[in-house]
Amino acid sequence: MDIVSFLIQCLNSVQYGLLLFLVASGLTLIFGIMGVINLAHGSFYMLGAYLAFTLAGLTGNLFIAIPLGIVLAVAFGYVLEWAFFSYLYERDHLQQVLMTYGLILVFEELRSILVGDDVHGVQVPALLDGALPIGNDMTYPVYRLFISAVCLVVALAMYYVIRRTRLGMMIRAGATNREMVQSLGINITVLYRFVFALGVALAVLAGMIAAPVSSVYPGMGAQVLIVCFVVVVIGGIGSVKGALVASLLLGFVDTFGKVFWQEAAGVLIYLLMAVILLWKPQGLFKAG
Amino acid sequence: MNQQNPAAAAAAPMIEATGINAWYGSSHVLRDIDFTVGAGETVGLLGRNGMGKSTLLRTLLGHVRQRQGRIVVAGREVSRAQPFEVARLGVAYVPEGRGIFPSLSVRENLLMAARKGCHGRNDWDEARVLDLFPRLKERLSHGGQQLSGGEQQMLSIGRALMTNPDCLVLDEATEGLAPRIVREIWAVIATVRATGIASVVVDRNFRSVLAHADRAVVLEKGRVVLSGPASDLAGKPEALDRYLGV
Amino acid sequence: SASAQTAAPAAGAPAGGKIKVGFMLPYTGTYAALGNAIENGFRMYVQQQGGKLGGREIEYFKVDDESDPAKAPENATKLVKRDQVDVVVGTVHSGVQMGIVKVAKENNTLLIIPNAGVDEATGPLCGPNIFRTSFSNWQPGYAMGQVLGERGLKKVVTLTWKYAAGEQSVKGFKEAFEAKGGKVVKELSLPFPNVEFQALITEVASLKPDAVFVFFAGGGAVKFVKDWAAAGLKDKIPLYGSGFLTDGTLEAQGNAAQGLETTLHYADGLTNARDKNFRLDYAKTYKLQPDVYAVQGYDAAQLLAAGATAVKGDMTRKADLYKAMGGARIDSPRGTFTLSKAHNPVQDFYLRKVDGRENKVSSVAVKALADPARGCRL
Amino acid sequence: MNAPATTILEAQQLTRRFGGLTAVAGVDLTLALHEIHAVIGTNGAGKSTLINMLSGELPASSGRLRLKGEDVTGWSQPRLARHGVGRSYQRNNIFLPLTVRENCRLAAQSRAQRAWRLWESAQGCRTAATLADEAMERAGLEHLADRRASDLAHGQKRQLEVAMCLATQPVALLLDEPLAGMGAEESARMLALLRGLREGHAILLVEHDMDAVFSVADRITVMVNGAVIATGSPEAIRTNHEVQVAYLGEEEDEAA
Amino acid sequence: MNPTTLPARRHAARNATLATALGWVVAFAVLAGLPLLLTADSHKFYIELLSKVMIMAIFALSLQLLIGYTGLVSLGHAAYFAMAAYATAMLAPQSGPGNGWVLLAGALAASAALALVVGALVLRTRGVYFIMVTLAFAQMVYFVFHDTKVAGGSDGTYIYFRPEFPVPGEHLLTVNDPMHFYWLVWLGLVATVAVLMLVLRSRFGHALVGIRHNEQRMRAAGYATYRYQLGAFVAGGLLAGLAGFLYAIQFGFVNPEIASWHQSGNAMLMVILGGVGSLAGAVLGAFSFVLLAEWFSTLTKHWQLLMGGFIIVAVALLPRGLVSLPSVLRHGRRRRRNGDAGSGTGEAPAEPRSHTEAA
Ligand SMILES: Nc1ncnc2c1ncn2[C@@H]1O[C@H](COP(=O)(O)OP(=O)(O)OP(=O)(O)O)[C@@H](O)[C@H]1O
Ligand SMILES: Nc1ncnc2c1ncn2[C@@H]1O[C@H](COP(=O)(O)OP(=O)(O)OP(=O)(O)O)[C@@H](O)[C@H]1O
Ligand SMILES: CC(C)C[C@H](N)C(=O)O
Ligand SMILES: [Mg+2]
Ligand SMILES: [Mg+2]
Repeated sequence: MDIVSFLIQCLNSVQYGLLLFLVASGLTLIFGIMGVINLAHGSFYMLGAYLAFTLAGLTGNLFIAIPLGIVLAVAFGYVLEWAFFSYLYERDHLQQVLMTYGLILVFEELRSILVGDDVHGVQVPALLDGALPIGNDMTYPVYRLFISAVCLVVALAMYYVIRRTRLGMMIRAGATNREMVQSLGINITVLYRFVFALGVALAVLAGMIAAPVSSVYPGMGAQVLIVCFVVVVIGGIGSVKGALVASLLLGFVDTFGKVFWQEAAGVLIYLLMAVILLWKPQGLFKAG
Repeated sequence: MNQQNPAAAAAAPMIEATGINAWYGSSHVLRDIDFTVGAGETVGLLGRNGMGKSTLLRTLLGHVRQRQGRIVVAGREVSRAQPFEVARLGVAYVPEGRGIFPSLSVRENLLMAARKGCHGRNDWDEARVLDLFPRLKERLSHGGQQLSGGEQQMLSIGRALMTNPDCLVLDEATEGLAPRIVREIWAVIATVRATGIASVVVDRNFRSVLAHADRAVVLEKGRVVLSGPASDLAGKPEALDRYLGV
Repeated sequence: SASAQTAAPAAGAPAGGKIKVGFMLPYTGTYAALGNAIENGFRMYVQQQGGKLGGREIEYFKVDDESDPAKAPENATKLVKRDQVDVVVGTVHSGVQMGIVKVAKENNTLLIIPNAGVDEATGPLCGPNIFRTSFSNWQPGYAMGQVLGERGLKKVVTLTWKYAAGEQSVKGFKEAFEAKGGKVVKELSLPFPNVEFQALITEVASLKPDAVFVFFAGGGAVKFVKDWAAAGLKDKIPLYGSGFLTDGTLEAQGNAAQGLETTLHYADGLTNARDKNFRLDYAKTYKLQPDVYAVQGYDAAQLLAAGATAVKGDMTRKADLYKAMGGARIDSPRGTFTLSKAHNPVQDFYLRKVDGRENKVSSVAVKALADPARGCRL
Repeated sequence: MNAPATTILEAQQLTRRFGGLTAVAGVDLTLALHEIHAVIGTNGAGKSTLINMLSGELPASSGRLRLKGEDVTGWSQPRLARHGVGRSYQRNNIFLPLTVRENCRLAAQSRAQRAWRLWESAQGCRTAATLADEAMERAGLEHLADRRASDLAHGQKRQLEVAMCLATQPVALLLDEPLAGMGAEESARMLALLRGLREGHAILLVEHDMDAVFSVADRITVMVNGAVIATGSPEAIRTNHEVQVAYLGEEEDEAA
Repeated sequence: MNPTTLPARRHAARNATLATALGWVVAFAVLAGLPLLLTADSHKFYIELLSKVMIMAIFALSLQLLIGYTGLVSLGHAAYFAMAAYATAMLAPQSGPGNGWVLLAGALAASAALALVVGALVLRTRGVYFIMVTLAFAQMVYFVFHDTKVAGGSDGTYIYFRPEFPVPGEHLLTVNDPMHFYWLVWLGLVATVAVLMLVLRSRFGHALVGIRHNEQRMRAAGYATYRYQLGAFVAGGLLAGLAGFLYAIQFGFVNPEIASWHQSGNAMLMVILGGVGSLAGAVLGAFSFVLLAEWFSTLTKHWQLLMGGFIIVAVALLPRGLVSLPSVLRHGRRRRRNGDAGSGTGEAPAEPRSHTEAA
């Protein structure tokens, strides 16, 4: 492999890693920090993609659709938490597995009923529809750079909020001892409802932003779900930094694995996860 | 030493509870308890293991869901309120078992609780808490999980103080603390009392309790069997022997 | 659209009652749209015959195969044993198809495959009761190999999902292409249904081939074509594929797909009258444009009709039934086709070019292409 | 010197570091049969960490551990436990969803594990049942035997904590603040129990209740910041100036 | 019954045990008797369906041992199921029926060996990390079957001849007859339940429950917990292997998808749906999961909506799974909201605080 291709592959790795992080960020919040095993996270991602498709169709521009979608997502997440999650915190985690599995089925069917089973595309906004030349015969789409930028912003913002602000501390505290958090005068019910909604919004944001490059199709949520869990777990549950590092690591392993060791491309991320967890049973960066 | 605190007489009671009953499942743990904490008053709560002291505290704070009776805190009825609402009225809680957030560092445990008091009071901040417990200063960036038992106890008290409460509820706050620190804690309670902050104290060392409290209440099997000024109770060894087994 | 017709309590159907047709198709998941199109096509033909084949009415049974091979044998058993259908029509996914073939062979139940191209079904596992109205995975690949070989290309890279449909498609391509003197310099693949193509696209570019040949379908096809264009390779390295790359996906692919050439047994802009009518009727009935899957479903019904008519509706005369079906000439919207010995269509493969929202036919790539049916002993 | 004959557990220069922090620094300690050895010290002095190392729960960073003369450094906790080292925890560490009896029975069952005997019922194991009953009775929990552990009051949980340690029939008992959270009556009872256990056991008692410590201990070791600053008889310790300053505080106000 | 609560009062416990035993006997008798009712030709399907459900019940039971009693939440349990199924397919002779007993032994050995190797490694991790590492190993198994040609790659492979089960002297069992196969599976299920009951009442079983609730304490008491867990893990793998073996001979077709995480996930869902920590729960979970899907899918093509709705309602109303339905009905929903904090994480067993309530 010549040096140019190598550099481009590195760029690909970073880009894929960052996209992974964006999708996994919401999961870091809901699963990693709040401690809710949320299998429906992929569905929220899918919801985002379909929202992008629908809203961009209605408004004619993805950039108008995105804020609109986020507002909808927050409202949706808020209601969802109230209806399906609020009484699960004190129960066994496995109940959450079952509940969110039920939700996946429901979301998937509702999608099928409401929007159908066709594959759709979403237009890249005209503003970002350019491409930068790399090397002699390849170009790099501006929109992908934009995605990377969004990912970085989200990563930094999340890290800041969760590690540095009192809000972040309250959220982390609530995962281990809800009763005590209440005793400090914090309305944990509303706080968690809000954080959950935020997690949903992150997934939806990821889905909307990724829609133009990933296209919009049934079952897209399921594909991304497991990889997101792998990211969160390898990084160390609850660690934003860990999730970011893990995403990038997966990006590199996946990208270079496909090129150098095709036969094992599918198994590589699992191999990686197994090796890392056997070496560090708490993930790369144990939170707290 | 046991003279009435002057602040206590003046204002409305901090906590006023009447006819409290509480259940865990179908076991009836508290029976018709009346319990009052005057503003700035220090009340000791005594009783053998399993008599309902913690349950009473948790009921007043809104943690026990199955409860009956009327609870008024700082003039507001909170009989059916959520724990955070009670806390916002200026009641801080140091639970038995400490309730440290294991995934937060010592500093974070303190900072997340920081809050101005109800009356804008802001005497307790990180610096003052750390002055009180120098041991914590050395551990600031350690996770709550990594502290020794006594360090956790200090942190729990410090965290409660960070909310600048009008009433401090201490459930076995000296458990696991070295004698020197225990004395400091009692000194804190005295300080707190002097600044007009009320407190409810459960402690196994009834002598210390009686020495530092204005009033004491003794529970037996979920009922109040004895109550009155602390100095009076201190003079009734036979009753104490009967209800506390000393 | 066709509403759910569900299992009546199974009771031994009296001879001369209805012919029981069992659809085993994906109604949920990634291939749901394909399953629906196949069913629509099938029903439309039956409708056109007044709801009867071979003089008997048709009763439908449906099972959602979820594109899950693990459930395939069980699901197929449902139709065969519970509903006791006379014919199973299914399915889309090659893995599931293997399970159905197994059950059909064991019970000697008539099976018509309306899509899945898995070579084995009309190869080593072929049987007198197993028919296909679609294609073998080998076929479209072979057709494209022929085309590129004739164009004199020398150096080609292939890229596909690593599972039956992809691998067999590439195998067909390679066979034809290398026979014409070309060389497949590298075979790239990624696990199904992974859609992270970027690394492989870069790899292809660095190999600087004369062209690439790919197999992708559905959502993956959309993403691949867009990624390819976004990487700036669209005008640098010609991209070819089997027709699934651009079937049912053009709306989503938009500009990125313009000008792509693919080979398939169906295309837009065919001139035969049969196709014109078919398209009109389909659009009228379902308020949808038909696609290759609808055609395959339609032809599955035609093939069944051919057999049913020959035995006058007596589906128990299996030998005659199979014989009639095997010898049928199907007047398909794609053009007339016959069946090979192994019961796979011997059909023309079109070279198509994307133009707007259509896969416009540009020529016939290979006339009457027959799958070699390696391993079949019929 | 006839110490080796009765020495059960012996720590030599045990050290434990957590990152930059040395929680236990080169501690030498012996536990002898028929003796209650109290370890007291400031909060965070490393007492619990010491117990963790003595019981094998934490590996030592350096130093050696001997059990009845045998070098057992690096043995796993279960192995040490089966050889007679039992411990209680400062923070309750019990089987919350199980009943008090089951808590004790499970602990006792470790004396007769025989896991491969799949056909035998655990309930039918006499040894375990007897040991469990005995432990509950000693800790004063018989009347609560069928309560779920999670439904106990704090003090009762503390009693259970000790009962579970007793149920494993250890020779060396490492008790981490067994009196914490217990009321006066229960404390007195526990102390009586400890006195009774002295015969035939080697007991390490970590406790902040000075009345209790001075009333039962045969020997006292004082730790500050990971190191032992004094060790000796109760009288010697009580009057040791260093101990006064570092731990007890200048004056004791209500100690008897 | 709920062995998670090691029985509290001997007396009450004995009654409960009796009632449970009676419940199982009745259930098994009904299952054994069903084929006598389903005699018509078209009923054959239901016989086969029930066989399949019982196989899934065995699979769920094997996982229940890990999740419900040992606290090892494995999301890779399909690997052992698949391993046995593949072993069966690969050992089965191409030219004629094989000896079922030999195949069974081979299949069980293969799955147990795999479980031993994987278990030895994954038991280093805990909690969610454990879930994910078991998943990782299962995915590796999946990809080995999927991407290598050892057994047909992604197409899977066939068992052309159903094996025979010679019983000394004669060939009592010919599994080509669905009825015979049904009873073979029935026997497998009965054996599985019996073995598990025995295991759970033994000291080994009690120790597992202890480890599930508090591993640290068990170590302090002197249990080498790793060995116990590994033992349970291998036993779970072995029983999953039994299910995989039966699956392979029922359908005569194995495909990599049976090792996929969906398959593992389904088993886990059955266990949770039925009730964690209850053998009856696992069986109930398997029956309802499979049969409801079956039924719903005959009602509408959007049947997954019904399934999803059912699951959501079940979680909301039955925190302890379907097994708790009778007790919830009996006690009304009075105490559903009672669970006061402090009673722990909700890992409480299915008959919570019945003693305190009686007090
Ligand atoms: N979560 C619970 N569920 C059921 N019963 C409980 C629960 N917590 C406490 N109890 C019971 O309620 C009674 C009162 O308990 P409480 O904790 O209030 O006692 P306490 O006076 O604080 O005792 P201690 O001094 O030991 O802390 C005890 O008998 C106890 O067993
Ligand atoms: N896992 C750990 N990681 C880092 N530091 C730890 C860990 N465990 C204990 N420490 C530190 O080691 C020191 C000794 O702790 P230890 O629990 O042994 O004290 P202790 O003597 O038992 O105190 P106390 O009387 O308060 O229980 C403390 O400063 C504590 O913060
Ligand atoms: C063209 C595709 C829909 C083919 C299908 N994926 C198969 O497995 O054969
Ligand atoms: Mg208490
Ligand atoms: Mg300690």
